[in-house]
Amino acid sequence: EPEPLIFAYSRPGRGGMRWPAPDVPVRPVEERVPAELLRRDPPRLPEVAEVDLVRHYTRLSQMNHAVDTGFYPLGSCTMKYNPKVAERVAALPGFADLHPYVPDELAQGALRLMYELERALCEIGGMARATLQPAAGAHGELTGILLIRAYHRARGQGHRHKVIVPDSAHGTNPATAAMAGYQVVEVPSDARGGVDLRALEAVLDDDVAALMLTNPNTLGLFDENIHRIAELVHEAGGLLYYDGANANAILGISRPGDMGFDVVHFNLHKTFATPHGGGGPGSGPVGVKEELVPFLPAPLVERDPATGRFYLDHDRPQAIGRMRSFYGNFAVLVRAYAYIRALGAEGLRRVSEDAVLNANYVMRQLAGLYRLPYDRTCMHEFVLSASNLRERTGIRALDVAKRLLDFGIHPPTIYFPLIVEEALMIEPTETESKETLDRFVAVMRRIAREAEEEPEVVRQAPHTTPVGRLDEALAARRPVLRWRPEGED
Amino acid sequence: EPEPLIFAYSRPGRGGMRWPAPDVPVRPVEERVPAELLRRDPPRLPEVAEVDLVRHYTRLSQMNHAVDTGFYPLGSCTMKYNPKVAERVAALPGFADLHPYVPDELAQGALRLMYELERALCEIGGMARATLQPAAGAHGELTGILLIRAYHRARGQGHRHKVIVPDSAHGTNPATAAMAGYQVVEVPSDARGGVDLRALEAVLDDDVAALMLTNPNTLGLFDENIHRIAELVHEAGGLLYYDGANANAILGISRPGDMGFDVVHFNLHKTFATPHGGGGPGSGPVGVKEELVPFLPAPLVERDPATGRFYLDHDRPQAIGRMRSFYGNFAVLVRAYAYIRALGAEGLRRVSEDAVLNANYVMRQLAGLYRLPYDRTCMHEFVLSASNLRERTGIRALDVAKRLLDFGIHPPTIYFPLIVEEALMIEPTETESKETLDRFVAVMRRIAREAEEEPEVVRQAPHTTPVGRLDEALAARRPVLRWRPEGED
Amino acid sequence: MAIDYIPHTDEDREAMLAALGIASVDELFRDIPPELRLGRPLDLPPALTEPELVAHLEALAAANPGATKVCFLGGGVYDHFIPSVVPYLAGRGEFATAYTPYQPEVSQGTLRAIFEFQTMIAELTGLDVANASMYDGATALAEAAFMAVNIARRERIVVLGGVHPEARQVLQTYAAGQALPVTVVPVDPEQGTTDLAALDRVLAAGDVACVLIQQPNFYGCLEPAPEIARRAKGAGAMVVVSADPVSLGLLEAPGRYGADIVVGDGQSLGLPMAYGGPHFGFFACRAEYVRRLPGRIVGRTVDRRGREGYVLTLQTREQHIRRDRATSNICTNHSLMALAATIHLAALGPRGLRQLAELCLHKAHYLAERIEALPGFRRVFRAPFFKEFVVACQRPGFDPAAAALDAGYLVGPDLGRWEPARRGQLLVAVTERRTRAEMDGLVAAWGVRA
Amino acid sequence: MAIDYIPHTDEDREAMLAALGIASVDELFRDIPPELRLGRPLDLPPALTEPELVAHLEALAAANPGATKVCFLGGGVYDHFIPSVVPYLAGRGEFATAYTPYQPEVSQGTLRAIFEFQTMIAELTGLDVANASMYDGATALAEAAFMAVNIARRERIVVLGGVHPEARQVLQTYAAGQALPVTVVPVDPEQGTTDLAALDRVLAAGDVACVLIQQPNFYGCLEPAPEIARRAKGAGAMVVVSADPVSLGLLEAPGRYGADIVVGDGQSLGLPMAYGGPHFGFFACRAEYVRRLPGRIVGRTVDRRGREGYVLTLQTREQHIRRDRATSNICTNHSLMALAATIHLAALGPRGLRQLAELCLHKAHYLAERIEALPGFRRVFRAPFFKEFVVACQRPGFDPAAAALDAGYLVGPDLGRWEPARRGQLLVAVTERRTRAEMDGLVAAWGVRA
Repeated sequence: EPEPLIFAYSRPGRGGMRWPAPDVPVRPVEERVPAELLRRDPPRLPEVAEVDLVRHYTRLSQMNHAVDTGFYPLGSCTMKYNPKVAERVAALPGFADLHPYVPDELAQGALRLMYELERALCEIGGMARATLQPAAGAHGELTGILLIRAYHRARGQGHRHKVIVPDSAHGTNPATAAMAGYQVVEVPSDARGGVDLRALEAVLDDDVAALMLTNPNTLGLFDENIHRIAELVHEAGGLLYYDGANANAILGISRPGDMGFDVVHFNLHKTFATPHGGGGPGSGPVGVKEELVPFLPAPLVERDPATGRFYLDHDRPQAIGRMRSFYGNFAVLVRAYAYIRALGAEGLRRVSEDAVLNANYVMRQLAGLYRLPYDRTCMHEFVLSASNLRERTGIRALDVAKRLLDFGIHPPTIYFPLIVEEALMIEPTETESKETLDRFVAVMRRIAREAEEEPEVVRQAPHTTPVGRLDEALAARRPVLRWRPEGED
Repeated sequence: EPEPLIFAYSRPGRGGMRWPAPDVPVRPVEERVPAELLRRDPPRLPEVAEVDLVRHYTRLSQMNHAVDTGFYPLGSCTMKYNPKVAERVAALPGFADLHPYVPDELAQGALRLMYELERALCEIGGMARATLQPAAGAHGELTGILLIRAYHRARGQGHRHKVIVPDSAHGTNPATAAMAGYQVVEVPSDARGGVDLRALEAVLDDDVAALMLTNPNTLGLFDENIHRIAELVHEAGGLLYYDGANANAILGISRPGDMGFDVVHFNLHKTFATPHGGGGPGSGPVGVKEELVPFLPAPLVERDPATGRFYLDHDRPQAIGRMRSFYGNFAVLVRAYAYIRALGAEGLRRVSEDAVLNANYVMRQLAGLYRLPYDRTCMHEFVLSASNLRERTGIRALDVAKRLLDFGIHPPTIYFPLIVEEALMIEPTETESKETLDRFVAVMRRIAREAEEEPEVVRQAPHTTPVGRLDEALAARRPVLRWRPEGED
Repeated sequence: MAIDYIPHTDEDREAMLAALGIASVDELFRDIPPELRLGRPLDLPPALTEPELVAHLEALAAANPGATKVCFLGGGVYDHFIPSVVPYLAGRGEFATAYTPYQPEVSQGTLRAIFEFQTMIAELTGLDVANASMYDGATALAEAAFMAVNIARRERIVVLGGVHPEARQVLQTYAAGQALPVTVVPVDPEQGTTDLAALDRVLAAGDVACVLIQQPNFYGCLEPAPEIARRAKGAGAMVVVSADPVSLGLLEAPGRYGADIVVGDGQSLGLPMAYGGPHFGFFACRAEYVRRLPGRIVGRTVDRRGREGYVLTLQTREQHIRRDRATSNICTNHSLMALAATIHLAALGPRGLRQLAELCLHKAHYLAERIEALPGFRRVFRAPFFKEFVVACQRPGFDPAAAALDAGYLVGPDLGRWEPARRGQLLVAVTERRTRAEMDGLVAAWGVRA
Repeated sequence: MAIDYIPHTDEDREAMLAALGIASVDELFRDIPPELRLGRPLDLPPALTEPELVAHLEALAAANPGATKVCFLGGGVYDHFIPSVVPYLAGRGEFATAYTPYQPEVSQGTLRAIFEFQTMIAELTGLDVANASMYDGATALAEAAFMAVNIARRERIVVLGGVHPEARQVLQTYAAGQALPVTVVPVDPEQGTTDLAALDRVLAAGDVACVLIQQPNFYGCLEPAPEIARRAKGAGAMVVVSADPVSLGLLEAPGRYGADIVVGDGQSLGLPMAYGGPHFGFFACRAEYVRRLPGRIVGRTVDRRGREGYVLTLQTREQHIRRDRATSNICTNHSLMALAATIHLAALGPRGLRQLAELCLHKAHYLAERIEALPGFRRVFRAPFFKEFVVACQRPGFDPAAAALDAGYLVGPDLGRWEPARRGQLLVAVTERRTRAEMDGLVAAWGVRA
């Protein structure tokens, strides 16, 4: 029996945190709060004992696949091992118990950490300055596009209303551009998986504000023409935005700033090993070239050269404005800072080298079994297609993914990028051993064989998970989005 | 596939903690250590990466049943819920980072905690003073018996060489007495499950040092004759030792000291909710009546009445000596202290009331299905016998236990106490909800039915665990007690 | 390097290179034009071993003495007690190191917890549905405004002056992207709540998509939110309320007085202050708007054998499907924080939450009354308040924040940070953690020395 | 009461009482004679809610300033670095809240980890088998003496003067129970190691069951353990070595120089000092003695399908089977601590352990040399040492422990605690955590002020 919801353990009058009795005089709440504002019915939160609460969430946790339980080659997400030391230091009371409005003088350690992290990220990205405020990659994208908008406006180029994205782009790129009020123009990929230069030239005009690009791109391929692309976009008066989702391939090897990018976001939860939390928190700092620094959101952390003291500088008149409250996901920043300090320059380079080595190692061995749409050296990830399998056996990428679950392996990203049919996007990361990779290859081989010999085993997969294959269509057709007490449904 | 041993992840040269480079001048170790003392071959510890280490122990943990994952009615072990707040406070650096030889002045918080805990335990047990030194229940027993020995010796009664234990006693009781150099004399139980008074009288003589008793006893029954028993033993010049394993039944309700016991040990990991740790650490403080206080091991925590300062008093000339290094399992003491402070007098009494209520509630419902050898009101636990089942179906207590595993329930203690054949010793504890108890009863009913209708299902159980029923005989016959590299076995 | 978290031995690497038929990993980077290769080591501080790293971070943490002071700071982040079960359970690796539950069969832990979260948020807010979380209260409010604009098919966003100034800044930043007009309705300077007449004037134009209310507002005051909602509705505007979730133990669920969307910041629900993050935003709305919701949503379904299971659903709203037509660009949200809040709310239960809210109320009023009795001190606004209020001191030459700090107490922030005219006016927040002794201590620090 | 951890509602209780056909829970206590019922509430301090409890314990913890000083204290407990993975993993509820793995099918986590532990201890000690842990090093040593007495069929236990005085006290306490004679062999006052001539005299009687050696010994000195073992063996005595496990990264495995039993205290392997416990004792021996081992042992077997599995084994040695004929009365051991040490050793690996041992050695020698150069200070013993040594100061009126403490350093313990003649002689322990700056600071605190 899969674990039920917490509400199954609830009984009226059971459990509930007890608080100390008031140590001050108490007057009826009605004297403090106007009657119209007082709550009439209590929220139907669960009423559970601590023992049932602990068991419930312990059991729930055991229903998750996670980096801590097994291989997780989810392409584009960089599910690398998250060092436990980062959890330890992020939980230090000196960080955890710090209110964001504490005077700067009483938060010098936190400010120094942010200052040093910004410098490290700028060095890694080849950028001048960075904001740590964005809470996630997509939030960083929005920040970056608004920075680009502010830049153009400040130069009297406010009419530029187009943002170009390749057809292989992450969905967040076009969504971000639209959210920032831009019109999205898609350019196709060429036969080698890079931006089609001719198509790009064709759409570049005086209305273009920016090109958003991931490099290596979502096919895991480094766009060899990046320098030329940058020239073209810059010549047209546009800027280059770097989606840092794939930065795990290039640490210490190549820098977006040197490639010609003007704005870069980093996914600290990907590249810098902060845990993904079942869907967040992430952190998406955005670095910019010198010309865009004035537009970075306030506050930035500055250091007084005279006293060496750090302070939050709110005085940024040209800034685009705030992107969120306070200064960013500080506790995530702590983890990323710890990671960078643990590895240093040599370690970070080794990360990318081994991430790329692992990806190529796996790719080469699977290339015969699954279709390799772009047969090139890949970077930290690569994309296979199950289209050959589908044609021969009817088994789809989804089936392969579900079958992998039976072997304790999290499937790759599937059906993305959109330009590859039956895509399987595989990112092993550098924290996986050769044995783990070999086992993955063996399992992928086995599934390919099963597809031929016993396709139903694959089509009915998974067989060993707490629940079987779930009906996603039903969920969307008849949405049930919250629990209700029996009889109320 | 069940998770292999950590050695499966080991490769020469892999992983391994890195330490800072020495910040002092270094000379070859051969100049510091005589050659004969230097290690020749390194220990073959595993060489693993942090990611594999974390996955391995995470997966191992998931192979355990625990209080945090489900019902655990293991009789005599009091597997109650362990409050998480106790873990939080025990980990406070002010406790965790304290060296035992720190001057008393710098450990006043720790000393106060021990002082207050001793007072609370003495109040609960009806004792004068207590030592917190013993590391577990059996260690407390040994301490207590050595105290009794010292007491007799000091009174010129050193010839007393017998310790009486009932036939229902925990194995630790006779083992302890023997370890302390005593001859063990067993007395039978009477028809109501208590000590047979006549038999007791028969063995009481001038050689008796003590009677060791659990009350409620291992049948979960309160010995109504305890006052008379105490009289008899005392009249014979012996002392009464209270095995505190079952104290969860009597908190705030009845005190061993008032029953006539002279020495009491407490199992903090049972009665006071400190976690059992997969087999420890426990903690077994021992309380004594006034006459035995001089013999308690040094040091005790005392309070200077003039200054209010706490100190470790090592000056105890009549003490039996040390039972272990330092002052006890301090971090366990912190948890137990937190538990007692959280509950207070009313809460502790409620613990026992509900523990007894739960046991009786379950017992009454199972009484028809399984044989109830002593049909009386039970205390915090009770003993059933599967002998009726065995006679009819061949299904033994062991089979019932193994089948329970398939329902996510930890089996009761089985085949103990020895005086009940096919014993199932069930201790629900107070931290289980009525729903949990009802489900347990339903499962026990189902198993009884299965025993009749499909006995093979029960006999082949468990079916859903990471490994099936294990061959314990083989393990003992051909002991393999450590891993060895392949080829070396 | 000191730590690399990489399992490869040199032998492993050699074997893998051999399998690839190459001599060096450099060959794998052949697609990077040589002139784009860095060609030097990154200029970063030297790598640290784990003991060095811990020592370094402990030193940085110790350089934040603000973390050890008694905290009366407010303004959206509060020093509430966190039950021990919350970090223990939310910190389990299976929760923390999973990602967005794209594969539901091996993500039922996260999915069920988030479904519980959605339920609890719906209950708290009095609305029908909630999403799986947003970054924080401020971005949730901005997204709510976008959603309302899309639903109402009007452009003007009206935000009350009592909304946190940083949330208003975020709103302005977001709105500027789409060139949406934002109008701020002033606060009555005596009451500390919305100037209703001014609101009416704004609403009269008939172009208002939504009115954004914060309750309690930034000054701690209780807005006449039901009345504001009535007026907004009357003008055809949608009503968005940003609520302190702890206050909802005591205050009416906004859905019950007309709110169409309720958002807020979840830090008060079991999350450390952490210098401002990560916390999370919650986002609830009426059922009819569900397909306009930004972000992830978990729904119930069944597996092939009819067993109940949970999945991410209604994904056609989202960026990875709809791309430039998505309801938002949000992808990664703050799931782990939402999980922590779910555990927190389950630990408290309805009575625990109510008691918590009442404790805050009682303590805040005790302190407010004591401060008001101090010479030279006054409470700036007259409206009823919940756990936070604004004080000003007229005593010449006396700096109340500095005096408090000297005695070990943090108060603020100073409203002058956002409103220069209010320089010297201080927010004072009182959570259940503040003891009478601490409050009396603050009052003593602000007393007139004999 | 403030917290009860009990799920029952009043309705639950009523339903259960009704099922039992009784009106009150009091009726369930009818077997307790009225005169034995307490009849009053226990006299305990009032119950505390969780926030109060945390505040109270935090205050008690803060009242231990000894925990924040720089620690050069030794004598069996050491301030080593604990890798972050150790408490994280060992603290998982599935490990911490399980009990002794009586049901192996649902205890493979604990069982496999302990099997790994047994292997690692066997490797460290150079012996064949190890048990699942003991309470601490001192009780392990006493149990080892009992075991040796039983195997050797001789009664006299010989313990070297270099064994920790508290371990010797425990031994005396345990031995007194069975009236076993214990002879202490003195330490050479110059060398700080065993007086071998005295040892020979004791051994000459031919009645010695075992010789108990501590390596490094209590004074930090390296005993000529192989030589001692040779002499003991020559006299027909068994050899028991109590070893600092960290030292075994650098020092020869005792099993390689003749030890029959090796025990020790495991605190150095990833456990907090915790004011002395819980730590654990380890216990290893030669294969032929395995059926004499005290305590739990995990063994490998197979399930019905032939799959490898692990179980508690050789239980006929134990109290619950053999009762008064058991090898020991031990039941609950220190399994969770052994698990932590297993994770610690797996995290370190053989090279990490070696490096750790070398770091301790180098740092301790640096400090010893600097202290020896101080006017009035001397190192008391001449023998080689590992990470700990004894210093004495002849400077009149100067209290080195007090001077160190004034500067924030803890040194000791003072040997006078156990040997009055050595009052003022201080143990100084140097772990890898002590930095050169800290050591120089201690030296400065002991320098002669200008």
